[in-house]
Parts: sequence; structure tokens; C-alpha cells
Amino acid sequence: MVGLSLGEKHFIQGGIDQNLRSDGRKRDAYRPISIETGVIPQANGSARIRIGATEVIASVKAELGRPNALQPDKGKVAIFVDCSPVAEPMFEGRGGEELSTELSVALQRCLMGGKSGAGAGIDLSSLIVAEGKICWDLYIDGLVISSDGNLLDALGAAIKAALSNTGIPRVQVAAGASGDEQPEVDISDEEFLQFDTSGVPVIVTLTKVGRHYIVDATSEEESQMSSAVSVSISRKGHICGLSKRGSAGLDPSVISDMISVARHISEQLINKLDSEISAAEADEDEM
Amino acid sequence: MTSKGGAAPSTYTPAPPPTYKAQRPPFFTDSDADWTRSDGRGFHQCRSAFFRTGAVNSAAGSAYAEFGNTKVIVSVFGPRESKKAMMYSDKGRLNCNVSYTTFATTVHGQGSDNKEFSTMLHKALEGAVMLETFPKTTVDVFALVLESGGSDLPVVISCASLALADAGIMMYDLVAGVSVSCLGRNLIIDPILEEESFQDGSLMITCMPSHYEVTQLTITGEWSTANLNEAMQLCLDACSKLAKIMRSCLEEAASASKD
Amino acid sequence: MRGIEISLNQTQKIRLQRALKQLESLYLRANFNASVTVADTIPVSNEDTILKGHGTSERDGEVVATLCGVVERVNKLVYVRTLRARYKPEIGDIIVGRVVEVAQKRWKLEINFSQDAVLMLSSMNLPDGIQRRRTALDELNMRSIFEENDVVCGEVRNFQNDGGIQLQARSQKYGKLEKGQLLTIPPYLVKRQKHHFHHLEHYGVDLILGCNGFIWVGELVEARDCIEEDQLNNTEQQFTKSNTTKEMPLETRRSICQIANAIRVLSILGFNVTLEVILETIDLSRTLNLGIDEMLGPEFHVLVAEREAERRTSMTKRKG
Amino acid sequence: MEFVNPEGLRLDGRRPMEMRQLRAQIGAVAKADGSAVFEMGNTKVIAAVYGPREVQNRSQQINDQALVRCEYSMANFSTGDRRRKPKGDRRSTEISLVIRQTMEECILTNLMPRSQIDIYVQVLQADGGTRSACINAATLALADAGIPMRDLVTSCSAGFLNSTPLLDLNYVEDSAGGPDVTVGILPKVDKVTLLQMDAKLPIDTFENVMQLAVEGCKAIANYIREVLLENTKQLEYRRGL
Repeated sequence: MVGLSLGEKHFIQGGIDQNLRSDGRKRDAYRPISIETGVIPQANGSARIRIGATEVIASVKAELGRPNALQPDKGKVAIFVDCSPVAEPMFEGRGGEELSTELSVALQRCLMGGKSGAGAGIDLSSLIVAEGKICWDLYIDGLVISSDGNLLDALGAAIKAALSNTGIPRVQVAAGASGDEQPEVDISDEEFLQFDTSGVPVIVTLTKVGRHYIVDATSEEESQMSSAVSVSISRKGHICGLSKRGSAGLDPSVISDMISVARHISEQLINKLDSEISAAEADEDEM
Repeated sequence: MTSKGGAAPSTYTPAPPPTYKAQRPPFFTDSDADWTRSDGRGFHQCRSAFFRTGAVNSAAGSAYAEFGNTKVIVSVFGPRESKKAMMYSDKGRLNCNVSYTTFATTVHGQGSDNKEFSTMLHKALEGAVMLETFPKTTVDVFALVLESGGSDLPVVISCASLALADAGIMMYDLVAGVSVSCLGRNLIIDPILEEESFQDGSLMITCMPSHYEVTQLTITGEWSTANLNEAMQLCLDACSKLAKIMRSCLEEAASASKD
Repeated sequence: MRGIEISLNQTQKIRLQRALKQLESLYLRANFNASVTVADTIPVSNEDTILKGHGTSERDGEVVATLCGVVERVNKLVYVRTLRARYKPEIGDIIVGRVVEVAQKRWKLEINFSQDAVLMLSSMNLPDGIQRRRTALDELNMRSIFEENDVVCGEVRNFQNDGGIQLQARSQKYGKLEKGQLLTIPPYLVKRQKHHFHHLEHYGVDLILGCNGFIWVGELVEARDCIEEDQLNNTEQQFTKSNTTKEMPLETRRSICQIANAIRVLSILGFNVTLEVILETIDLSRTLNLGIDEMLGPEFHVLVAEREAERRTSMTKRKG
Repeated sequence: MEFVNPEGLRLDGRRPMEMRQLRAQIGAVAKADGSAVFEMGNTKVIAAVYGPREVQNRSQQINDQALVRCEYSMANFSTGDRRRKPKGDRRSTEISLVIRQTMEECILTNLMPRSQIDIYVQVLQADGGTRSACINAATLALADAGIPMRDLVTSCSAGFLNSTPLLDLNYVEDSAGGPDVTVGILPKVDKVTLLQMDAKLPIDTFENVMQLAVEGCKAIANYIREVLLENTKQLEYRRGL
């Protein structure tokens, strides 16, 4: 994707070695982050996040559906990511599909927790309306508008912001429906319930270049990576998911070290995002 | 422990918080320390592994693996010339595909929700294969899960590395894959399908044991540091044991062909 | 309107607005406003005596703009000077490009033009510096001069009849650029000047402002000649090794990053990028004692805008 | 269904000949040569232009003019009820073609031989009139990229419901099944470059409806012209001398 000459590659690698990256950042520093919520009024919740030149939109739509027969007490959540050719001509046609799938799967893994629902950022049981009959289906869509590295972290943060922007209509279930009958529902268009997002983890990707790892890599830096580990971490400091990219193998002790570094960084990131999200919400209310 | 995942947020509760105890599978409760696995294994005991190379005659290399009920066959074709449409590359390409037979699962067609397995297989192998030894060409790795009995992906990965070795593709090391499930407080290795469906979290490591390098690592669910480190250690130990079995399978095949 | 894509708080917004307003009034005072958009009629006094230049066309006896920009008149010539657009080459321009292809006897370079530019092997000084015919061996060794993705500096030589352009690099100052970073900014922010190469010895930095909006910021290379000779003596492998092992001094790297960030800030704000302004921006950041990465934060953008407004005000005063 | 109430107001409170609110922003994608966001009421479209640049696929190179390509895509969340559509379905292929032909017509392609211009339009929100919004966004993006054009193409739609010609249909009105006339014009030359209609309409009524759409196009053209002019001025004075 990004073609770099040998001299530039060495410059980037050398900068990471000396803890002074091409744009002057230290290894553990993020680019400026800005968040805007409510960008898609037709959705139940939405947000746009910009990290440097990377820009993504996330939207949350809630629809009533039937719970899965195997898990009658839970709602359903689906996460999809699309890479718009607007961001990169390479994503034209089916060109973005591979990356989209990779990002979707990684987000799913990072946000949805284990099969039993433990560690999930979204509490599926809170989505149930009538057990075994009606539940909310949450569709979370990410769209990459401009890409300059660190897409996964940006998408994770955008989804977190979109979820805190999400209002789910209050639903009244008519009593009396019995047996297999689908009960009547009354969806309120005035009363909305705020979604609880305190449990939604953040994703921190550590990109390993040479002997060191960096956060928030630009696409130029990503082209120099040997491998990258994306860790999703909850506010409590628990690991909620992890995936590794890049071909090079890693020593297990390095992985442990990366996880603890990621945990440390996640604390700052969570605080940063929280303040940005509440500022964005305040801005939106003003309008 | 009951608070884990079960605690409904205070702000959004359209339904009364479900009681989790009742929902737990009958064969397992958090407090039940004496719980035994349905196949009688210990928590840290893997299923017995069976490997055989040369399962498909027409392929350049192939392997069959059986871990309990999980049965997998992998065939490797190539290296053959890359398609014209691909850009020039001085490295070889690895093309991986994982598919399920229609009868692999009890519910018809359920194996199809494992679309990402192909990319995961690719990622796990690419670090081990010496791609620079076959420039401009592609090696195809086709894995077929005959029966899905849990821990499918790690079995596929181990089996695929064996098939690559059988095809004579140069590798730095064999890749062995093992997964661990977390159920409540317990860590169980090499979970079967039933255990996987109730797991709170899972961790899969694929590694090159003699290099002591991890090629792929995925974690789902919530993990504390202590649990995580224990699980990783368990996996790594199991991987090196598994690699020994794989190695002996290859040696056997080699000596058999000599005779 | 083209927003400035940085998140500002309320006071920063107001301050930036004020600075921009000041720039606007300065501009209006100095110039007759001649902005046009596509399909606007350009008023001309006498139809027959004018020459229609770039960005204009004739329709029903009227001169019509085909681009957004500013109408410029030079004697009889009327043309539209574009702002944001791809690079429009002129012979003699100094440009920085990236090699995308090594072809028969030529390299193809991406230079932000509508086609890739061509650099012929014959318009290149050979590494040994001797003037002679290019042999087949030279052709085979082209990759040892430039290979794909290399950043190269050259000069626009002439136009080909198919609309493409040819470059030349017949001087020691041209050639491969290493140990540094390449920035891309809209070409209209780079003014054609006497000097595009700047050897900032004080900072230990080489700065090349390519007319095509590609800007090179790299470590100061003293005399190109002797280095090239070194390269010849060493085998290629040794050369790459020496390149990696010799680490760049931290102070030089700091300067490179500072200059690069100054250019980024100016480009985001849409200010002309000249050596003078770049150095002033750096001085500003140094006097404020800002970290290099803080230069990309919102506050610094506002400060640079305010300083630019001041600078231009004082300039007009001096003139007036 | 009543689309125009007795007071002469439409479902969203507009008068029959009233357009939705227009909003335009130039330069939304940093990496693109030109880009713009265009909004008509709730319909929101982002367009990015890459090029003119070297033709990527040599066999498509045209010796005496530029190759213009276009891809239209809809975000999953863009419609009211969420649907996940496969890429390159018939509808988007058709719209891509319509946009490409319309834009190609007004770009002075002969000035950029052997090059390629890519126009990508991404619908963020669809509430009727996406076609028109896409064309308007593409025009802005092309102008931002500094690509020479004959004129600023603008597009607007009009319909005919409850025996009233309506300007700029929203989704509800569009899906009512009445005629929907989408017009694209070159305002300066005063020529129609795009005309699409489904359903049937008597010829004399059609002329009225079409005239209404043309008026809409002209209003949009004025708006776009102002936006571009203001943008040019800003760029110029910010750049300084």
C-alpha cells in the first residue's frame, strides 16, 4: 500500500528506536483525537472519530427481532465494518473486503467477549424484551472514511462513542399473550433508555517495529511492522480480547510485556475518550 | 463470581436481570469444584492426538488429524505459478481455505459461521513458512473439517503444518496449536464442542515450539492477568508436547518410505 | 467551505476566526478580488487582442473559466491561476518524486502530475561522473542507481508530445534522497523561487521544497560527490549496512521532525510554505518550549495563524 | 395517502416548490485530490476525487483523453431500515454509470490525456434524491480537485403527487410510487445532461414537473457557485502573497 524507499524506512525505524517518531511523537503517544456524536440522525446512535488523518464513523441501529433458540434470554449484536473507496482507491470494488472482514472479526472478538457472554462490552441480556420471544437486535456498523493507520483502535473508540450516544426506545409488552403467540408490543417514540457503556472496553494496538512497540501507528509506520497485537481492555483492567496481526512470531514473554504495556496505556485512553465523548455529547445538546 | 457478565447495568434494564445460576448448564456450576469433564479427562489433559500424513494421493502433501471427535484433513498443492492478476512478488504466496463438510456439525450447515478460520489459518502459518524459497508461486492449503468436535481451529493449524511438511515446503519449524477455555474459575485445555459452547473465554496459541515463538494468539472473553499467564503457559507446554507427536509422525512416515 | 480539520475549543475558535478575518481584510486591501469559479464569465475589454490561457475557454464570444481560481492578466494573456489542483509543471521546476517503475532506459516517477514523469537514463549523470554513452551494462545496473520507491530529486526538462513530462538530474545536487521524510502538500502552497534547496547547517537539515508539493526534509548531506564515490567502492550490501548502523544524531532528528511539523501546520492552515515562514514557525515553537508533537495540537495552529496575521500586517505597513 | 395537506404543506412541512436545506463542505478527505460533503435535508453524501493520475490499468488508457471512473456505494446504516447489501448490486452499478456519464460529459477530458480520474461517492444517509445529491457532491469534489470543467453540473428531482408538482422528493414521497423526474443540467449553457423518470405522466404535466426540477437545479447551482467562490477566496487569502 505505502511504498517507501530504503532511506525512509530506516528513518522511521530509527525514529522509533530513538523514541522520536516522524511526527515528533513518543512511542506511547497518540495523535490528536476528536469525537463528534449524533452524525447519523437516522440511527439510534452514531459517532465520528478522527485520530490524526484517520477518520471512521460508527452507527448503532436497534431493531426488534426474535432471540436465538439456544439463548432465549439474550439479544443479538452484529458488527460489520466497511472500508469506503473514498478513503483509499484501493478499496474499490471488492478491494476492501479482506480488510473489512478482518476488522469486523477483530472487533467482534474484542467487544463481544466469550461465548457465554462473559467479558462482553455489551450486556446481551439487557437487550431482551420478552424472553424467548422478542429482543433487540443491535446492528453496529463501522465505515472507514479516511485511513491513515490504527483503524481498529479508531473503530473501537467510535463504537464506544456511538453506544453511549444510543437511545433505545422503551417497549411495552402487552400482557396476556401466552404460549407460542408473539406478544404485541408498543414502541415508545418519546421515551428512550440510555445504553450503559461503562463496560465497553477500549482497544489498544501495539505495533512492533524493530525491538520496540508503538501505539497509534500511521500507515507508514504500519508498513514497517513485524507484528501487531490488539488488546481490548475494560475499565477494570481486564483483558477482554486479543488478536495478533503480522507474520513474525513473538516470544511469549514479549507478548506478556505487550499486554501489560497495553493495560497501562488503556487507562489514559479510557479517560481521554470519556472526556471527549462527554464533550461531544454536550456539543450535540447545544445544537 | 456470579456478578461476571450477569450484572445488569443500572441504567438500562428493560427486563429483570435473569438469574444466571439457573441458566448454567446442568453439568457445571461455579461452585462445583469436583466437576469432571464429560469425557473423563483432567482439566489440564489434552485429548489423545492422532496424526497421519499422506491421506490424499493427488495432493503434493496431506495430513489427517484426529483429536477425539474432531477429525480434520488438510491437503497442500503447489508451489504452482501465481495467477496472472496477482502483482509481482519476490516472495511466495500462501493461500489458505478452511471448509466444513455438511455433516461436520449436528446442526446442518452450522460450520459456516467460521469464515474467519481461513484468514486465521493463514496468519498462523505464514510466519513459519519460508516464503522466500518459492518466489512468484502460490502454495494452496485446503483444510476440510470432517467432524467438528471442539478446538477445530488449533487442530486444523497443527494438521496443516504437518501437511506442509509432507509436501516438502520449507519451514522454520512445525506449528502446533492448542486452545484453552475458561469456565468460571477453571481453565480447561483442548475443550470439546460442548465445553466451548459454555465457555466464558477462550485463548488459542499457535507456536513454533523449537523457536519458542508465538505465531498467532487470540483471546476472547474477560481474563485477569493471573489467569491469562497461566493459560498461556498451559498452552505453550501443550504445544511443545503436541509438536513432539507431530515430529514422530513425520519420522515414522519418512522411515516407512525408506523401507 | 473548506473547514480546518482540527478540534478547537470555543476561545480557540474565536481566536482563529479573528486571525483569519484579519488575513482576509489584508488581502482585500491589497488586491482587486478576481476569484472565479467554473463557468464564470471573465470580463475582458477587447475580445480580439487577448490571449486565452490556462483554465479558460471561449463560449458564445465570452471568455469563460473552466477552473476555480484567480484570474491573472499578463499583458494580453488572461489565465486562471488554480489553487488546489495537481501539479502543473513548468520547464526548469525543481521537483521531488518517487520512483514507481524501472523500465527500459528510463525510470517512471510519481510527481503528483496527471501522468508519471519520465527520467531517462541518458538525462542522468552516471555515478562515476564521467560523460559517456550509456552502455547495455548501465541499463542492467539501473536499479543500483534508483530502484522502486526511491525518492528522487530532479528538474523538469521538457514536455513530451503526448502531454507527459521528462525530467533530468544532471547535477550533483539532484539524485536520490535518503535519511529523512517526504511530505506532500498542495502544490499551490509552494512558490516558485530562486532557491528550492535549503541546506540548513544550523539545524543539520536538508530541506527541498519541490514545486510539485513534495517536500523533502532530511539529514544534511555535505558533499554529494564523495559519498557517491564511497558507494561505488563499497558493495551494495555493505552500503546498506553502513546506512543502518550509522544512527542519526538525536538533535538532527529533532530538527527534521520540527521542520516537518511546521510544514504540516502551515499546510493545514493553508499558508504559503516558504523557508522564512517555516523557520519562524519553528522559532515560535521553540520560544514557547513546546514538545515537537504538541506542534500538531490545536493551540499551536491558532498561535501560528495569529502570528501569520501579525507578520503580514507588519509587512503591509512597511510597504505602505 | 395525503402528501399535500389542504393548507398546501407537505409531510415534512415544506411547500410544494420548496427545496430541503442544502449544506456543503469542501475537503472532507485529507488524502484525496478533491472531496466534498453535500447534504440535501437528511440525505448526506460524501464524494472524493483521486486524479488525474497515471492510468492504473494500462489497457484502459485512452491516448487523447482522460479515463473517468466512478463508484457509488451506500453505507449499511444509510437507509431507514438497516440492510446489508452486497457491493456492486444492480442499483449501485446503474447509479455509478449515471454519475460517470454525467460527470464525464462536463469534464474537459481532452486536456488530461492518458490519465485517470476516479470519483467515489459514498452515501452516508439516504432520504430520497441520492442520485442528485451524489452528482452535486461529485461536482464540488471535482472543482476542489482543480479539474477543468465546461460547467458545474447540478441535479435535482421533482415529482407529481396529489396532482401537485413537488420539488426535491424525500424518501417517503419518493416511495409513494408516483413519477420521479431526476434532472441534471449545465446551468451556464442551459442544457440538460441527465433526465430520468419512472412511472407515467401526461406530457403537459411532465413539462411542468421538469421545469420545476430545472429551477431546483438552478437554485442548487447558485448555492454551489457561492460555496466554491467563497472557498476559492479563502484559499487565496489564507495563502497570502
